Amino acid sequence: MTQSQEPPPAPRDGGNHDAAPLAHHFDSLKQQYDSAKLGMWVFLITEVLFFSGLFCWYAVFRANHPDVFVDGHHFLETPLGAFNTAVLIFSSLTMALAVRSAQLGRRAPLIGLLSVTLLCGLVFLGVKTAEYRQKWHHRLVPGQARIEYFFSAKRTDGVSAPPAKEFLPEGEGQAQYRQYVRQHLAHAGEEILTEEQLQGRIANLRSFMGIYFTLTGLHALHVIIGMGVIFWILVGAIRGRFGPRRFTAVDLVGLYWHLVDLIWIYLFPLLYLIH
Amino acid sequence: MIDLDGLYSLAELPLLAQTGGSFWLPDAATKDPAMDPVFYLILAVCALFFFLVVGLMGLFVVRYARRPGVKPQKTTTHHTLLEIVWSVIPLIIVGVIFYQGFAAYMEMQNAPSGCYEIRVTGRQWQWVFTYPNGYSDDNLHVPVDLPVKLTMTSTDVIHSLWIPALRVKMDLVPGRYTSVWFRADKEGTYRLLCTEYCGDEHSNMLAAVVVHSAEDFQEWLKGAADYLTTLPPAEAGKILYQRRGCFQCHSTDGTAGTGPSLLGIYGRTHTLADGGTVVVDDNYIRQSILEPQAKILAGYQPVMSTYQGLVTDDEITTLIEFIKTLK
Amino acid sequence: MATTQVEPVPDSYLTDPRGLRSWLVTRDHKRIGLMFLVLISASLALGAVFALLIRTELTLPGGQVVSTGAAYNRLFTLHGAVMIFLFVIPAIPSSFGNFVLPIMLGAKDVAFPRLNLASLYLYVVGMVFFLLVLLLGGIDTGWTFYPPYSTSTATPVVLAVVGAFILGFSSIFTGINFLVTIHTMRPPGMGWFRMPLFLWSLYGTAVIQVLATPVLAITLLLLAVERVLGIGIFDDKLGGDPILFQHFFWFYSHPAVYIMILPAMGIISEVISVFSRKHIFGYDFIAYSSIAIALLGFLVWGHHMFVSGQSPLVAMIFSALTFTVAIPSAIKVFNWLATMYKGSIELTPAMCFALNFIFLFGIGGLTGLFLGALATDLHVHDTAFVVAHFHYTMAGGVLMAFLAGLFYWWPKITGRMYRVGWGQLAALVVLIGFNLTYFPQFIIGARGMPRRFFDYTQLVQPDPDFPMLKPHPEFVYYQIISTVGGFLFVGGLVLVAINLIGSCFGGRKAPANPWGAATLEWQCDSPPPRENFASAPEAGDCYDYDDLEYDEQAQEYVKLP
Amino acid sequence: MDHTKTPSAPNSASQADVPLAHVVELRILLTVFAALIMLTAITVAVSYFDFGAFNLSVALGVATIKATLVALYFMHLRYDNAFYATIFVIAVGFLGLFLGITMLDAVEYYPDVQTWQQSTR
Repeated sequence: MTQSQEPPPAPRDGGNHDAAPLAHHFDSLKQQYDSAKLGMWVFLITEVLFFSGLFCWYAVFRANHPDVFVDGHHFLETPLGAFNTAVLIFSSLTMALAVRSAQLGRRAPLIGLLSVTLLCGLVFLGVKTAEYRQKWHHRLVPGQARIEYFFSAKRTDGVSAPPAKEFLPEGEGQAQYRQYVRQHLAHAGEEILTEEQLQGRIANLRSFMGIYFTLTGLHALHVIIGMGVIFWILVGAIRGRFGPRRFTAVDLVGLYWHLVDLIWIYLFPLLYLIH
Repeated sequence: MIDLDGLYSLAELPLLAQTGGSFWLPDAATKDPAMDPVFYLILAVCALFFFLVVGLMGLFVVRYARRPGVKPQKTTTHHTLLEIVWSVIPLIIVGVIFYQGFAAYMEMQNAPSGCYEIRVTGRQWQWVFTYPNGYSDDNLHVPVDLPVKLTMTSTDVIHSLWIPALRVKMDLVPGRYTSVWFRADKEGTYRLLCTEYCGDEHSNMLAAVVVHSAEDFQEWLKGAADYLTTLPPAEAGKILYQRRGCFQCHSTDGTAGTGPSLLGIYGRTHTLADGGTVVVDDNYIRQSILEPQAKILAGYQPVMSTYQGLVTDDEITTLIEFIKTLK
Repeated sequence: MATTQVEPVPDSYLTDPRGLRSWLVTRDHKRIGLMFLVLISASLALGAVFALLIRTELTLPGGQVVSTGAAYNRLFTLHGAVMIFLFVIPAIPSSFGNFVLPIMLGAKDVAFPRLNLASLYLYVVGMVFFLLVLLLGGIDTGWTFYPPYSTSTATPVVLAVVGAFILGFSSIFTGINFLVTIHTMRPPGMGWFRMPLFLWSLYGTAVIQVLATPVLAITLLLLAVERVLGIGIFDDKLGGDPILFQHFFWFYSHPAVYIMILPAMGIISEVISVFSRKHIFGYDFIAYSSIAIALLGFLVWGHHMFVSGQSPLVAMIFSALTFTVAIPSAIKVFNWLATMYKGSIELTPAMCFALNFIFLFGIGGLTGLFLGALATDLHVHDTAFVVAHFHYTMAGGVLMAFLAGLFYWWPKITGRMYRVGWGQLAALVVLIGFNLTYFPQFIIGARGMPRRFFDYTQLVQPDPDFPMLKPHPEFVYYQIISTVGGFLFVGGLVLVAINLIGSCFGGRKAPANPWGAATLEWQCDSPPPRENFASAPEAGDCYDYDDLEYDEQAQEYVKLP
Repeated sequence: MDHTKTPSAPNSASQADVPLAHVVELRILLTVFAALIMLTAITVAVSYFDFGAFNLSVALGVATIKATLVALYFMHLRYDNAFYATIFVIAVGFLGLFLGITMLDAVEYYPDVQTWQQSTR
C-alpha cells in the first residue's frame, strides 16, 4: 500500500463505465475486486454452515427412522423435482455465461442471459408452488391448521383457541386425510391394513413433510433472494453499469446463484430419490 | 440480626463446612466415591498451577517494577525448546486427568448385574419413584449395600437427577430412557435435587433419598404400599393427592390455580375450552388423569402432563373417592 | 495536573464531519467502533442490573427481590441473554476490533465499510428485540433455550430467538469484514507473522464467527418454526429429539466462548508487552495458539452434554478433545509471564486489569479441568460451581480484557487522559469484589447448590419429614459473602465509568503515543483524523520498543532518530 | 500460511491492466452443462434400480460430482486463487464434522429412545 503519494483520483460513476469506481480505502482495482470476492466466498461459507444444520437434522432422522423417508417420498413427484433440477442447472449455465459476457464487456448478451436466468428462477418457483399447492390441498403441510387459523377471522374472535400443534385436521377433514394417505400408499404398492399401521404412516408423513417443507422452503427463500439480486444487476446491465473492469457485482451474484443451485443438487436426491 | 425463620441467626451460621463432608464435598453415602480422588487430584493440579502462575506474576511485578533510568533487560524473544516443554508438560498432566476422569466415569456408568431396579419419572415439579411391585413414592427409598439402578424418563421437559452424596447426576429426557446406578454403603437420609432448569418451581423439585438396612427396606416397601388397602379409599386418596403433588395445581378450597380447584367439582356440568360441556364423573376424572389434554375446562391451559403409567387403577379409584368428599 | 487548559483540538474523526446525521450514516470504522462501544457498555450496565437483582435475591433463602420462581427465572434468563448476546460476544471485536484493526494495518477503513454499518444497525435491531422481550415480561427459558421447555413455555420465546438470530448476523458481518481486511489490506512489509497479536486473535475470532454463527442461526430458526408450526424437530411430543437441539446449540455456543475469549487474549498480549517494555515472548506460538484455539474449539462442544443423555462413547471422545484445547491457552499464559520476566513493568490501569485477567482467567481456566473430566463433571455439572467457572472465564476473562482495552485505547479513542490512580484503585476493587462474588460459589456448588435456583430455603433448613437429612446452613454464609462481593465488583465498574467519562470533560489532552507502544495505531494522532494517517505509516516490528523514548516535556513517547 | 498466496498480495503496484479474473471459455461452460444434465438423468434413472445399502451412496456420489463441476467451472474455483477452494473445502469439512459427530451420538443413544417407544406403545 504505497501511500506516499495521493491515491489516483478515483473515477466516479459517469463517464468511464469500463472501470469500477475505486473506494477511498483501496489502493487498486485488483485489491478491491479481490476483497469483494473473498468476502463473497466467506459469505458462501456461512451459507454452507447454515444449511449444515438442515442436513444434520436430515441425517439424524434418516439414520434413526429410515421408514419416515421411504413412506414420505411416495408423496413427492419425482418428475417435477427432476425438471426443476434441470431448470436450475440451466439457469446456472446462463448465469455463468452472463458473468463471461460481463467480463468481456458485451452488454446485449449480458442483458439477455440475466433475463433468461431470472426466468428460470421464476419457472423453478412456479413448479415449486404447484407442488406446494398440491400438498396444501391434501393437508400435508405441517402446521397447516395453525396457518389457516392465523389467517382466519377466528384468530381475533376471542373464543377460538389456536389449534394444537397436531398434524391431523379435526372432524371431516381427518377422514378425507386418512383416506388420501391410505389410497396413496396403496397406489404406491403398499396396502395399509390396520389402524396402527395407518397411524404410524401418518406420523412418518408428518416428520417427512416437516423436513421437506423446511429444507425446500429455505432453499426457495434463497432462490427468491437470488432473483432479487439478479434483477438488481439486470437493471444495472440495462443502464450500462458493467464493463471489462467493472463486473464485480455480476460475478458475486453469479457465485451466490451457483451456490443455490449446488444446494438443490443435494436436496433433489435426498428428498425425491429414495427407495 | 437476620433471623431465618427462627432457625439460625447470622451469628450462629457455621463458618465453614461444619455440616458434614469435607471443605469441598458433601457427606458421601458410599465408602469410596469413585469421583472424589479425581476431584482432589484436579484440585491439586489447579492449586499448583495457580500459585505458580500468580506467584511468578506477583514476583515479576515487584522485582521488575519500573524504576527511573532502569531499562528492561534484553532477553531472547523466543525459545522453541522452552515452548515445547511447557506445552508438553501440561499435555501430559491433562492426559492423566482425562484418564482418571474417564476411568471413574466408566465405573459410575456401567451398572453391575443384579441391580435393584427403580423407575424414576420426572414431571413439573415432582419426582415419582416406582418400585418393582408397582408402588410409587415421591421420595427415593433404597436398601443399603445393594446396587440400585434408576431407569428414568420425563413426561414433560428435561429434568436432571442429582444426589450429591452419591456423586451421581443424569438428565431425565422426555421420549426416552436414561439411567444411573449407585450403591449406597451408609444408612441415612440424603438430598436429591433437580439440576436441569425446568420451570417455575424448579427449586422446589426436591426429594429425600432414604438408605435403609435390607430388612427395614423390605418392611418399608410392604408397609408403604399397604395404605391403599388398609385405609378407607377417600383417606388413601387424600394421601395420594398429597404425595403425587396434585395440590400444586388443584386446590381443595375453591381457589383457582394452574388447574381447576377440586372443591365441589364432582357431579357438576362444566364448559369445555372448545365450547362443549362435560359432566365431571368417574370417567371424566379418570380420563383427565390419564389423558389430561383430551377435555380442557374453559379458562385453563392444556399444561397438565399425563399420569399414564404413574398411577394404578386402584389409586385412581381412591382419588375419585377423595374428590367426591370435597363438597 | 490533569486539568490543564483545554486546548483547541484539531479536526479528528469525532468532529469531521459534524452533525448527528453524519454519525448515523457514517462508514468510518472508528465511529462505528465507538458507537458499538457505547451500546455495548449500555448492555453491560443493563446486564449488571439484572446481576445485582439476582445476587440480592440469593443473599438469603426465600424471596428477597422477587416473590416467585417465575419472576426469578425471567431475571436470570435476561441476565444471561443480555450478557451473552449483547455484551460478551460483540464486546471486543465490534468495539475495539473495529476501531483499531484498520489502523493497526495502516489502512483507511475495513474492507466493507457499508457492511460494517449494517452490522451496527443489526446490533441495534437485535437490542430492540431484547428490549421488547423485556417489556413483554421477559422470557424464562434460560439463555440456552432448551426444548421442550422453550417450545412449551408461554413467554415470548420467538421474539427473543429472532433477536438472537439478528445479533448473529451482526456478528457474522463483523467476522467477514475482519477476515477479508486482514487478508487483503495488510501494508507492504507486514507479513502474517509481523502482524500485532491482537489481529491474530481477531482473525481466529472471525474464523469462528463465520463458521459457527450460521449454525446458531439455523438452530434458532428451527426452534421458532417448531414453536409456531409444530414441525417435529426437537420436541419429543412432535416426534423430535431434544438432545439434537443440544448438539446444534453447543456446536455454536461452545466455539462462541472462544469468540468471546480470543480477542480478550489478544488485548492482553498487547498490553503485557507494552507495559513490560519487552518484546512479546514466543510470538509464533501465541499466534498459532489463536488459530489452534479457533479450530480445536469446534471439537469439544459435547462437553456441555456429559449428563444430558449423550452416549458414553461420544462423551469420552469429547472429554479427550476438551483437554487438548487447554494447551494453547496455557501456552499463552506462560508466554505472557515470560514477556514480563526482566521487563520494566509499569502498573498503569490497563496493565492492572491485564494482571487481573491472568489471575481470574487462570482460576477460570483451571477449574475447567473439573468440567472436562467426566467423573467430576457428573458431580458439578449445572451447579453453582459451573456458574463460578464461567464467570471467572467470561467476566474475569472477557470483562477484564475489555476494561484493559478500554484503559489502553481510551486516549486514542477520545483523545483524553484519565486519572491513573483512580484506574488502579478500580482494578483493585474489581479484583477483590470479583473473587468475593464468585469464589464462594465454587464451594457451595461442589457441596450441593444447583444453579438457576430461586429459593434454597429447603437446602438450609432441617426437613421435618426427614430429621436425619443434614441441611446446609453454611450456604447462607457463602451467599452473603457473594452478594457483598457482587456490589463491590459493580462498584469498581462504576468507578471506571466515572473516571473515564469524567476524563472527557477536562481530562488532559492525550498525546499520540502515551504508552510507548509500537503498533501502528499509536503513530496517528489521538484521536485519529478522519482517514487515520496523514502520511503512510511505516510498519516495523510491532513489539520493538528500543527506539521509543519517553519525552518528559510532551509526556509522550517519541521515536529516537 | 504464506501470505503471497492469499488474494491480492497487497503491494501490487498501481496497474491499469492487471486482469481482475480469468474468463472461462465458452466451450468449457457448455461441456460442463451437458455433463450436469447427463448426470441428473443418470441419477434419476438409477433411482429406479435397487442397490440396497448403496442407494444413498450412489445418489450422493453423483450429487457430489455435479457439485464439484459447478464449483470448479461455473464458480471459477479451478482458475481462481486456491485460497477460495481451500476455505470452501474447510467449510464442507466442518459440515462433515458437525454432521458426523452428531449422527454418531444420535445413533448411539437411539436404543434408549426405542425401548421407551416400545414400552409406551
